[in-house]
Amino acid sequence: MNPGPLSYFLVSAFGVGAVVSGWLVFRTDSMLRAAYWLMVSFVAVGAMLIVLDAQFLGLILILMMSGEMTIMAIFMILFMMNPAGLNPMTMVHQHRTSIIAGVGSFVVLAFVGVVAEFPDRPVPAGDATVALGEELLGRSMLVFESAGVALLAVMIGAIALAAKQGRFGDAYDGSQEPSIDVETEDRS
Amino acid sequence: MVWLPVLTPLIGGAIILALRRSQMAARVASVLVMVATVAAAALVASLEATGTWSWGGQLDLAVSVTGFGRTMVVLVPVIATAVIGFAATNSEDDRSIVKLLVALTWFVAAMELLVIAADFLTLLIGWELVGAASWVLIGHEWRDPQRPRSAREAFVTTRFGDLGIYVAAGAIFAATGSLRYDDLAAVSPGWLAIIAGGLVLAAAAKSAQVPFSPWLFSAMAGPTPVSALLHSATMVAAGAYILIRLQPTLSAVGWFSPVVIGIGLTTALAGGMVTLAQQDLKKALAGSTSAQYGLMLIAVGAGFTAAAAGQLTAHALFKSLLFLTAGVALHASGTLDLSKLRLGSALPRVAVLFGIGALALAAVPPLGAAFTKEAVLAGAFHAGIWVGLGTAAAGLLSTLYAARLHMLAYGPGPTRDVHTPPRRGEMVALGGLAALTLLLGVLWLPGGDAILERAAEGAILSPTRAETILSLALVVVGLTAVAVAWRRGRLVTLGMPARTRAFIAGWWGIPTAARVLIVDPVSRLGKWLFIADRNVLARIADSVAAFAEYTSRVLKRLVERGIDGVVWGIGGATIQGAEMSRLADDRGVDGTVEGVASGIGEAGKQSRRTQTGMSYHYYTAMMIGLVVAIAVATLWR
Amino acid sequence: MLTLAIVVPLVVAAVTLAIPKRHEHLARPLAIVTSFLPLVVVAISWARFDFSTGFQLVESAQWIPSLGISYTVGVDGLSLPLVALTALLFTVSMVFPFDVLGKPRAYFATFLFLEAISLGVFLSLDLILFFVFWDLSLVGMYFLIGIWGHGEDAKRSALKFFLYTLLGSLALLLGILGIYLYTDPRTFSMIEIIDKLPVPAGGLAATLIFVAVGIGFAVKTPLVPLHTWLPPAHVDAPAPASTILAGVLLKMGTYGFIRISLQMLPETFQRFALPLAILAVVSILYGALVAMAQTNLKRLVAYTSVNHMGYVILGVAAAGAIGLGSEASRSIAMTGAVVEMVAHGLITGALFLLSGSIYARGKTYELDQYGGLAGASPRLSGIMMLAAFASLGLPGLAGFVAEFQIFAGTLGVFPWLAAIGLLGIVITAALFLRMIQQLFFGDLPARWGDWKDLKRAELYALVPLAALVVVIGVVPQWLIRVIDTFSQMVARG
Amino acid sequence: MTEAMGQAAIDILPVLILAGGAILLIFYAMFVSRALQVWSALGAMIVLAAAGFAAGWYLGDAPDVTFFGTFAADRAWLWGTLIIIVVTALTVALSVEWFQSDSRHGEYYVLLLLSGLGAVLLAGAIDLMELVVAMLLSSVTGFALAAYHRKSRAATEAGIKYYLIGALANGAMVYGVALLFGLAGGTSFEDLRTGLVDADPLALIVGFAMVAIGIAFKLGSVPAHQWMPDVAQGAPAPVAAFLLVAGKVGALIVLMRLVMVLPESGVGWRPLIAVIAAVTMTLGNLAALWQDDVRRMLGWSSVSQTGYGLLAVVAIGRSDIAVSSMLFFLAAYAMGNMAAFGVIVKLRGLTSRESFRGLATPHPWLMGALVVSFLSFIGIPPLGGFTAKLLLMGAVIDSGYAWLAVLTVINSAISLFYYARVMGPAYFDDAAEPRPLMGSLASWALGIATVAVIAIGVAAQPLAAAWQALVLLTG
Amino acid sequence: MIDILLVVGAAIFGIGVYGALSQQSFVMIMMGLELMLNAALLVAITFWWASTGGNPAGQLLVIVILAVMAIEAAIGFALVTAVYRSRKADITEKLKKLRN
Repeated sequence: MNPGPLSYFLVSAFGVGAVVSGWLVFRTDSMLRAAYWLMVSFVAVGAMLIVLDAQFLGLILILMMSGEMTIMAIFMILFMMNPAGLNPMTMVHQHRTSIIAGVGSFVVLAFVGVVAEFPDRPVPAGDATVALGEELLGRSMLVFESAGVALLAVMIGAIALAAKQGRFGDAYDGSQEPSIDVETEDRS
Repeated sequence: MVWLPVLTPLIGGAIILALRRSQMAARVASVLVMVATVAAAALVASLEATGTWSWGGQLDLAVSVTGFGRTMVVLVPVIATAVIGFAATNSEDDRSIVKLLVALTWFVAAMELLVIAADFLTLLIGWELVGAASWVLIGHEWRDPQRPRSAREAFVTTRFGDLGIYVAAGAIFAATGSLRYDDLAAVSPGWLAIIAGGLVLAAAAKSAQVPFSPWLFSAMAGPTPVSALLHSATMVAAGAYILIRLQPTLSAVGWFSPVVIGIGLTTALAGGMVTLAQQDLKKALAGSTSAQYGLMLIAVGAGFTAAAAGQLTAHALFKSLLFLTAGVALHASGTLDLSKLRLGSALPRVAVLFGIGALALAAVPPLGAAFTKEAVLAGAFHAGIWVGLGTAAAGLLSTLYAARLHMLAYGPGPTRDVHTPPRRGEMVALGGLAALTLLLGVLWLPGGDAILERAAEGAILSPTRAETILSLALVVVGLTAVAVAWRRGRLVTLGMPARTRAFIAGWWGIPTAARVLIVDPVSRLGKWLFIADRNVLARIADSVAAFAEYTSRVLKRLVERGIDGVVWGIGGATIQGAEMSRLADDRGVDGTVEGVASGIGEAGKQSRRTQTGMSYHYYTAMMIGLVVAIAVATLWR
Repeated sequence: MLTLAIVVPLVVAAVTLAIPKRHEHLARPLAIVTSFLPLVVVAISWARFDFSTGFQLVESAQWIPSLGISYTVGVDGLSLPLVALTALLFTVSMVFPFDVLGKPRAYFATFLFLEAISLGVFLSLDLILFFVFWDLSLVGMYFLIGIWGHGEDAKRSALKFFLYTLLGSLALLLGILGIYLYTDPRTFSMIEIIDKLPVPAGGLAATLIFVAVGIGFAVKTPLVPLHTWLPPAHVDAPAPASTILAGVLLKMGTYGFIRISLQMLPETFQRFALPLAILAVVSILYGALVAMAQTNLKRLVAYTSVNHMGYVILGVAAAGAIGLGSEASRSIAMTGAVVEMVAHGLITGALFLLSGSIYARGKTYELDQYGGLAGASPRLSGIMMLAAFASLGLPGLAGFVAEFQIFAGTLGVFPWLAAIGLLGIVITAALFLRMIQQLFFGDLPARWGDWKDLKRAELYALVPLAALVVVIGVVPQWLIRVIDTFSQMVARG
Repeated sequence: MTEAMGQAAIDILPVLILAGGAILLIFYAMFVSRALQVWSALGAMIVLAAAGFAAGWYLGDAPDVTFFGTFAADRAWLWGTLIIIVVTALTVALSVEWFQSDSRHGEYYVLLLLSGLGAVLLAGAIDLMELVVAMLLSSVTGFALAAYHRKSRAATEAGIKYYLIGALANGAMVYGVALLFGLAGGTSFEDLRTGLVDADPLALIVGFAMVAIGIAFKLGSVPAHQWMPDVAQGAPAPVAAFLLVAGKVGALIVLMRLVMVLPESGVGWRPLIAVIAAVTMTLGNLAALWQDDVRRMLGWSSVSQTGYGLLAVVAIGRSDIAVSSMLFFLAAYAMGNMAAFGVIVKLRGLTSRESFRGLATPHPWLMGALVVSFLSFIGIPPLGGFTAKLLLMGAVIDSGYAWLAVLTVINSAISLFYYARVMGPAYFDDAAEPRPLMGSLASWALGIATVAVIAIGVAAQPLAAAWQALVLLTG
Repeated sequence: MIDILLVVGAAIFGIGVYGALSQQSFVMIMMGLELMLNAALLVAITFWWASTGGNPAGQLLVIVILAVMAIEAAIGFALVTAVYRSRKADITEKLKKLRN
């Protein structure tokens, strides 16, 4: 399949957008803005997916990430010490090392992407979403189910960790190691 | 049967020990045991018995009573009877007497085993047991810290010689797979040389030849009967005995004869002068023992073992007599200093007995000792004119010191009263020995040569007329010289400067040399090695551990602080260094100090800051790990 | 039957631990009585010993057949004397009175455990079984030294002992694995390996395996310079543990040299015989010289162990040098080495027990603190002198029988080394005589005025050892004949 | 399709039982009163017993590759599953009293079951996506479990640090999976085997290295090992015991399966794993050397144990004892770890080295169990750890990596040092006061684990026979 | 085309790594991690599109990555909340109880 020039343009444009917005995540002053730049990056990637004939997945990604980032924003406003996550802030450490690591990762992976030979077997024309559905309920059933169990597990785990109140009152009540010195405890 | 001469004193010793509650019984028993031993020995000697005792495997203890052994096996208990008899009656109520008697008895057993041994293992057993027994005997008075030390010196010196037997035994075993004397004949020349070397070493050490002679001085720390026994037919005799016994085979080794003669002649001359110069009666006698054994070695080296055997027998008799009488002198006057004794007037009968011994020592005919000495001289001349002349000189020396000793110890003198006159039993023992010494004069009778040759199963050479005249002349010269010196009152000092005399009397400085060259270096080496062991070897292990500890501490910091911390640390140090040099530039020396101080403070802060153990360091480590993994997987395929 | 000797002490050890607190005084009699069982087993084995074959009284059971691991025990001319020695030393060490610091159950249980383990080392005929017992002996000894040792340093010494010997034993394990991987079908059976010699001779692999097991055994033996764990372990260990350590555990190293290095890798051993013999001579002289510089009684005896183990290794090296010297020489060297193992066990065992007696009375091992004890304690002095003389190789005592054979054999194989090694005999003589002199002769210091002679219980432990030392010195036939069956086989190559 | 699906579902019956049981249990925990929450433990036990029974049942006739080539329900997997189930069951037993005070602990058992399920899925995964998902399930539950003591600073800190490392590792792994997918054209291991033969080596190496990071995290090997000491120290003690072991079982098996399909000419995985093993065991040991916190020390020692376990991976395909050595290692290590942490649980979380002084006198049995587990870690025969180390070293020597065996030996000796720093004072110091203890359920758990440690060494034959000819299927 | 996509993916991944390593706030770190996953997602779909003949597994892989994102975000938030409640800390520097 030979992508047309439009595809090239779109992919390049969204690609630049995804990278730039990703970069801005860590360049902005406010956590809230960071969250929105992250969302932009995701949306750009989602758009690239759509260009690459994976419309279904692209849309899912855009929808999901919009939702997630909204939650993240709310979360920050609700919980974090940086009130409303709106105040300007830069909180970084080991900056040099991080830049080296980031650039290094980029260089290595880009090198792999550009230099390495990958098989040339483009996607055949057809409804990719149908193929996905068949895969999902066929060969990769187990993967799908496992992912479902994982989602269940994370729900249980997240609630267990984050809930402040449980059915039995304060969720934090007694959630600690047993006292090593029982007698002291009895006396007190 | 053949074991009787060993078993009798061995079991007898145990009986004496069992009787220790009654001193009297023990004393009597000890003499009886010795008499029984003499009887047993005589019986065995007449039967020429042999026997073996298997130790399993390839080890058999073989014994046989043959050759000179027949004489020796009897001679040892005979002299021991006298000595033990002397010892049993000599001391008053003394609880340790039993121990002494038992040790003496067992000592005889060990010596008898040595004498009847027919293979190197048995020989070695007897040889070492004799040494160990001598340690017990010399160190008898153990409460005095000096005596055990002397005993140790004596034992260690002779044990060094024992190594020779070990080597000889190993060599014959390697060569033939057997340890028997009989198989020596089958040994190849190379191994035989090693065996000969080992035996000569062992014999030289045991018979107190140069350079081992000084141990005899240490042996003087023992009680008198011990010295008497040690220096006559036992212990010292072992060296000469084994050479006499094995000379026929060993002489096949080219260097055997010259080396043995050389050792013997050197010792005879050096020892003679030591004796002459000695101021202490017992030590003088000890020196003369070395010298006399030197004469025997000359005879062995020359090939006339019968002469050596004869000399050994004669010497055993008169030397035990001399030692015991020296003991009487010590008891009587409380000293052995030759310048203070002169007990002739106080103890005339003892003086006569001592005189008999001294005459024998001086080789005055018609005593047996004179006969054997002339045989030795003849043999020496046979070996070479210079050997002969040297031996003659040694003979002159023996005449000189014998006469000197007699004059100084038991010559007429001012001493009238003595603390402890000899007891009757002691006198009997002395008399017996003197009688035997005199009895040996029978050798002068026609056929004396033949008796010796038969007794020793070896050769003897009759002296030529010239040799006889020479030796008699030397005896006369010697006696005259002593008489002159006596007259002039210079017998004690011999007209020599005191230091020279002390040097010679102290065995030509050999003990000092041995201490400086061997004993001290070895013990210092031991100390050094110990220090090295503690401080180096043990530390190596410790330092490996310490290194691991250090690495782990560094790592512990690293893993928690993150690899990043190192980079920071190095970077920080570089910056600090640059900063410091700048400051130094700006503000001179003061600034440098300030810079250092602030640098250290900053470094401390820096390290505190980096010692956080934060999760982002985990991240850094992971990324580095990823890179390294890629590198490894790429490079090492 | 041999299995009984291992299992019963183990079971009784567990039982001992389970004794109720108020009956804990029963632990000692129970342990002592139990320890007689291995002695009986040894006696029966000795009586039934078949001189015409090698391994005998073999008992075998499957253990992990999938990996070629089996439970196999048996004896031959090499192991039977060592088993006997082990059984005897454990009995006397338990009989010997010792302050168990209020933990009699744990103490005697540990001892019985260690006895079973040590017997197992010498009895096992499977490499893994051997290694199992080998390593457990370290554990047992670690706790013995750590809990009942004296001085603050005891823990350190215990750890040092454990660490050092564990490293050695792990090297040994690598070697064992190396041998195992060459067997086909895979097996750890000693009998089969000795029979088939699976490791190809002359290769790098054989060398590496030899070096690995060699390190393991050299640490345990110990050969200079791997001996540094020994002196602190001995000084801080309680007297009965020292006895076991010197008498039994060191023998495991030399036993291993014979059983594994020599018997399983004969060609390689032959190539390395000379270096090994040199190391042995170094150990002989080094141990003797360093012992001479000691002022501490126990340390002195410990270093003489280094010296004596050097004799053993010298004999073993000579025995394994196939092609050098005569068969008779090699055979007698091997016999001597094994007799030395037994003799050293008895003698040094006695010496350590006696140092324990002295320490119990004087609370110090420093020689210059003592003097003139001969008068105050004739029995102590007598046995000590006997042991010392046996140790320095006096004829009529066990040490001589061993050393003579070692040197007589080695002289035919490595004449120069044997001659140099002989110097050790003189040095040990000097140092033991000095020790005797310092302890027993001279004047009794005033503060030892109420010095007591050996008690009856101490005599019960010491007299059998002393008696055996004399018996082996005078009538060693019964021992040498058993060993000789083995020596001749090894010497034949 | 449906029929095949049904058959496949039956093939992984233990998985279904665990998942279904967990779901039932969450309903129970959601609706019963607080007093009845504790019975969740019993429920979990029943589920585990059923799953274990199912796994045991299948041992006779293993279904092998199922679910269209995404899952290998072979014998090795069944054995791995059994080990995980036993570990989980022991953890449940250790947890009952420990979590009693927590107002909500029903969910805890559910998470535990799901975490065990994650490890089980990991052990059988022969598809990269299944690998990712199983890893995720196992990790995500692990994060929650580690931080389960919400009130405890240490536990929450351990949880988030665990999470951060896990998330980064997962990120890298997912990227690596994408790369491998691109190279091979598929995600199943069978695809990898055929597709990677001529693959571009550079991309292959980078892709594998990134996947390996993810697996290394689960294994606790360098460079993603740092969570182990933190979790060991900070997480609730029963959870720490569980987390150090369960993931390792799944990850080690799946790593073995993965490397088996890689072309050895394209990526030097064998030396790479060897280096990782060497660094891991050495680093873990050295870092453990001076720890004064016994739990943290156990965490570091667990790092070094991972290093030993990797030896089996180095030997796979070259030595016929690689698989059995791995299973012996997993079983022995799992039981030793459960015993050691069991002792700590029994001592109510006692962790400072100082507090172990002289404990042997008041608590001989507890210290005895501790010593057994420590000696097993060192590799003293006849304990399980010895058998494992014997086989591991045999396998690497067999594979031409004798230097790794030598390094293992040196490390074992070093490890003695820090174990002795706990054992020594416990026995050699003066008797301490008795400590308050947990109840009898913990005793049972640690007793069983201790006996198992001994049994794996002494009665190794059944296991050795069962594991001797085991092969790992990859599709 | 595939080059562009892979370089973009690499760039996003690199930025993610940078963020994860450099940020102090947990939430910001999580953003970095999400970016890394984002990159993986892009790469996966790239290969699906260009190199695997449209193997539907590629699409599924994207879904799997989406699940990973969601799950990690969820548990991450929960943990941050828990830490914040127990420690009043939301940056890594404040968590240093667990160390040697």
